Amino acid sequence: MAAARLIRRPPRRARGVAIAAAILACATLGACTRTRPVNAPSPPLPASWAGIVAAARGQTVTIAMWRGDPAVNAYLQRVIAPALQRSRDIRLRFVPAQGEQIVSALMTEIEAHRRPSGYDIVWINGETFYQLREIHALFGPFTARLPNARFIDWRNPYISRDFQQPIAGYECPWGNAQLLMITDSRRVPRPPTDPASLAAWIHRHPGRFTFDTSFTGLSFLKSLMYAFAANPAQLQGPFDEARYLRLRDAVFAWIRSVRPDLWRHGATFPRSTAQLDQLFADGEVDFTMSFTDGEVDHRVATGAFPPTAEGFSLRSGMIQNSHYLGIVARSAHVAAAMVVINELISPWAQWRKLDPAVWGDGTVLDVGRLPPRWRARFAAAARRTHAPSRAALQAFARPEPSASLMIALSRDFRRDVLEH
Amino acid sequence: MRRAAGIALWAAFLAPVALLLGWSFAWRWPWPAPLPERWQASAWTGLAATGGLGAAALRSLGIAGAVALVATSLGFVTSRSAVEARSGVALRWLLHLPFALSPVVLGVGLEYSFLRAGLAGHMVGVALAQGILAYAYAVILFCGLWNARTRAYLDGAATLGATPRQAWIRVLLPIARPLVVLCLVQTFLISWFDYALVLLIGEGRVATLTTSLYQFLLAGDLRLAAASGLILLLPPVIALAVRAQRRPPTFAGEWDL
Amino acid sequence: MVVWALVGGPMLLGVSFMAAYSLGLAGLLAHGLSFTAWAAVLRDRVTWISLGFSLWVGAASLGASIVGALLVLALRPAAAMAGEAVGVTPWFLPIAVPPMVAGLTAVLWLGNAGELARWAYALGWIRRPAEFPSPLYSRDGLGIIVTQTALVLPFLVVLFGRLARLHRVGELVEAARTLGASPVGAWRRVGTPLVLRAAAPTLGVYFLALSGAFEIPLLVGASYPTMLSIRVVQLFGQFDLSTRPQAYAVALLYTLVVAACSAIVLRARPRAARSEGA
Amino acid sequence: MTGPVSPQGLRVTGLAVRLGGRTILRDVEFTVGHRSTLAVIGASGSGKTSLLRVLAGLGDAAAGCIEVDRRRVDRLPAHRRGIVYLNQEPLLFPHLDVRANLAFGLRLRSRDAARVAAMVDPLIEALGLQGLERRDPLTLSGGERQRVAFGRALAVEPAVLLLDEPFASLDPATRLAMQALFRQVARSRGITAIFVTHDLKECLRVGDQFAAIRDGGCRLYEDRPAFCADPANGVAAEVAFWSAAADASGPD
Repeated sequence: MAAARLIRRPPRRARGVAIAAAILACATLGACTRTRPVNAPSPPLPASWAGIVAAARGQTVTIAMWRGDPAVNAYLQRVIAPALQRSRDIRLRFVPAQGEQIVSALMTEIEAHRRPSGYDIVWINGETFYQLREIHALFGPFTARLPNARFIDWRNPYISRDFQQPIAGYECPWGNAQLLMITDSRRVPRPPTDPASLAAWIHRHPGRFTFDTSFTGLSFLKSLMYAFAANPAQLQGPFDEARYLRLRDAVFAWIRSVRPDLWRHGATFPRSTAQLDQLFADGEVDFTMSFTDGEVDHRVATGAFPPTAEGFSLRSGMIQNSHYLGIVARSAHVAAAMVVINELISPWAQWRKLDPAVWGDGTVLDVGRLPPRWRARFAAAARRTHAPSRAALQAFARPEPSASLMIALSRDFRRDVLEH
Repeated sequence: MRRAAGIALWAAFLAPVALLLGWSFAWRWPWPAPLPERWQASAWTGLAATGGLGAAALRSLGIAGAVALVATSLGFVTSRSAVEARSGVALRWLLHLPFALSPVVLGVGLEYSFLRAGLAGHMVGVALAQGILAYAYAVILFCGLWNARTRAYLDGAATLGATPRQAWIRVLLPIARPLVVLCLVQTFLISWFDYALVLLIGEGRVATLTTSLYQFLLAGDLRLAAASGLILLLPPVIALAVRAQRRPPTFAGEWDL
Repeated sequence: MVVWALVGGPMLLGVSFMAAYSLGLAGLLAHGLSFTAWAAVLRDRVTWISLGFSLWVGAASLGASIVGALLVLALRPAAAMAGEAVGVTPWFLPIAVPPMVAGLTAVLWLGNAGELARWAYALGWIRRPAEFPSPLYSRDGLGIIVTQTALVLPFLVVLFGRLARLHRVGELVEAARTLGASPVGAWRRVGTPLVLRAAAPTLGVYFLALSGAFEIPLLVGASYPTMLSIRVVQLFGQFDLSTRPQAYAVALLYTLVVAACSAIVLRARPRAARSEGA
Repeated sequence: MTGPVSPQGLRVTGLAVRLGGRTILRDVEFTVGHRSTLAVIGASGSGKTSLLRVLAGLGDAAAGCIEVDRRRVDRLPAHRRGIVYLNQEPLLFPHLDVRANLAFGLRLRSRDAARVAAMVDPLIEALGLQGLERRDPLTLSGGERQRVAFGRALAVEPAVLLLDEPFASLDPATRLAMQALFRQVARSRGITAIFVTHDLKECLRVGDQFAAIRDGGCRLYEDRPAFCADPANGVAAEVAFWSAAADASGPD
């Protein structure tokens, strides 16, 4: 993969050839210096947690995150931010950026020798984590120092491994979610639950199904790969090119078979989940998807989805993954970032997040380890009514394949499907 | 007949605005209802609470105001040398390049230098990047001012005893006033409308109205998007209403070497 | 000279950086001079399709706007040329619409579940959103073209009206009529060429600007083919980091194309005005 | 009415005029007497305008010396020469009304309102501009505009007034009236002027002294008969035309 090449040194010979061009580039920009990974935080981190909390006071922490979900925005802005300011005297600032944009932005920062970084915390997972590690953009390991990390369910492979990679303390689990299909039970009373019946449904109802080309849509394709795999283990462990190609071709063949009967004859796909949600809400298509399995309830409550909207899972398996918080290596507010992350994995914050009326995001905590008071609260947490329970969905959960697979699938989908 | 055509024309231009208004006050507007299911003002009341749209509007206003003032005054002062430049055609080409070039491509090129200069992610950096466009526009616009007639006015003032300073203040500025107002409005709008440069140079950390609107669209909230779209329409419509805009913005047409 | 430095300086910096990055001389991916990114970009048919698509969308948007504006001018010459009551004429309103809002409005109006589709449903013309012939998200770029035309056509009406007044097109058309030209013939042989010639450089720059549009294609364009500006952003934001130099290569390629095109467009000066008294 | 301390008028010696990198006039020599008008005739493109612009300081002389009342002015910027240049087109400032246009030069010198009025009012009367004081220049007729421009120049009491075909765009009757007005005002106010025209009759009507610009040079005549005697100026041809026109056969 490309990122693996990042750290290699350039051959000297090529430099000599490049003299003319280099004068232009280097003289005007000074851009030719390569980065050396710098991982020591500045200012240096206090030794004790109390010291870290003290150092964090009065700071502003910038979080780069996907802003595509109003529920998430509201949770952070109206629940978390005021609480943090009150209890820890830390202000939060949110910068909209998705995974690949975060990588791009931090990469540009390193190239331009910007220090401190403009970002402190990044909301990431999977291939973004992998790439940020490759360019040494993340600070760590740090999770062991967070007091609330002791509650995290480290034994759960869906939490302790991110796209098959050990997180090694370089990112902290924040939430856990499973891909969910959503339909309107009034329009589709008995939704199809595997690729074959889905294809049959699509052929019977031309123009009523599509998926988006963003992260969620790719996760749908990965779920299909599981459906075509002889056993789930084929998609686990390190990236295996031959297996990938076989499953990829199976998925692409499935897409080609249904494509003429997709929304707009498969000539185009929605760019984002929001666009797909809108198509669903407008009744243009009968399905949408969400990577937050508690989202349906929230959407119904806000009036975006009809009250008859229902979430369901393909029985052939759906991707479950966790999302994480990382700290930028060049951040000037490492201590404050650690305090913020520690708060975000506190029982209180995780419990609030669980409520479908707030966000509906699964917790990363091991409820059994919590103090009894919190155990009771988690047990009594509001249940969702428009999607199966988490326990019911768990049977269909499949772990994320490797980050390299995601990168390859994204590239190949664009090249072999979208651009045809 | 004439009247009917006029009304139809107005309707055609105002209908989109009406639609935005409708969406901003809708609670749910599912297919195929021609009107929203229920009305509510929560998009508007919620604007202040979520996403800090008020702050974004102020930021847009501040950036656009600064861009307009600096670009217009600088363009006014330097445009004469542009007209008199020997390399007139090449300069004309250069000045039009930022417009012909996609703002995205411009931003992609500028991003690195701005980051190095510590300007990325700040309002100042965004304003400077937009300022390049706005300044080029101002120079192009004011080049139209330096025609033989304007020069004859200045010559006339000089032979009547006006010092160069007096000639500028008492003759040139009053003559150029409509053009200056037009330039202020247009350079303001260049900044006010801009999305790509805010996105790339602001690195998402400078939230203006356009980036907020796009965030609402990404979040799938058409109601908030419609509301912020209406706010975005406000200043240019006001500018039109006060008839500051006597002339349409032209690019090459204004050049008068 | 100030003007050169203020505009040319940043442009030069930008171009140098794009060149350096795409040639492997700058950035984290730099391994010394290499043409792999350029080779990949130049060999990639999507690059050329995107370039062609950009130019097509620009040309079609502008072409439709020109035809429409000329028709308006020919049909309502007096109103278009009066130009005085500028603030109250609705032709100016679209000038006040940012592209982002135009894209949003297009979605709300012209989408398959947009307002027009709802009316069509109410009239019993269609039963489902899919039956509405929406121009949005289509591969021929029709949605982009329609939206851009809605923005540009009114502007061209105003521009043409002003140029027509400046060059006394009304009187010249009348002169042509007295020489025996039919109303259509007078406009075709006299009015149209005069206005178009006067507007040529502006139209040229407009063509390039429309070809480089970003927000409207982002909101109403198909996922493929895309405008080149979106292609650049796509290459940046791909999960595969190795496409970054390619993104810069495409951006630079586009810059060069636009620079060359605008040099050609601007060589044709508008007819130079009053001569300096001798 | 007014006059500098040691009046001598305008003296030009060895003047060369360049335009666009080409010398279009060389060795220009003449003196315009105090309170007299030099009428200069020349065809279009002969360099008349360029000569006047150089005298006014709006263009640079390639060589030579310009003196006004014994004071050398060719190194001074236009606004300090005391020479007013009156364009062929009466360029009234569009943002000022008639009265403000007339007072423009005086206001520059920050005279108080009473003194400005004392100088402008007689001008309004002398030029017959009563009732037009508050008018927008764009609403005036060509003759009225030219009178305002003339008045605006006179208001600053210039040492030398340069007139560049000021009446060329007026209709014949207005033109005749303006020529008479110029004569009268120039006499009564004692103005030193150069009046450039391509019209022979206008030249003879307004001038006290005469010159012709031709073939890259400027020729000054001793007096009116000498000017008329030079066949290049076309007086003889004019006379021949009129006598033929009176004949039964007509000219040609």
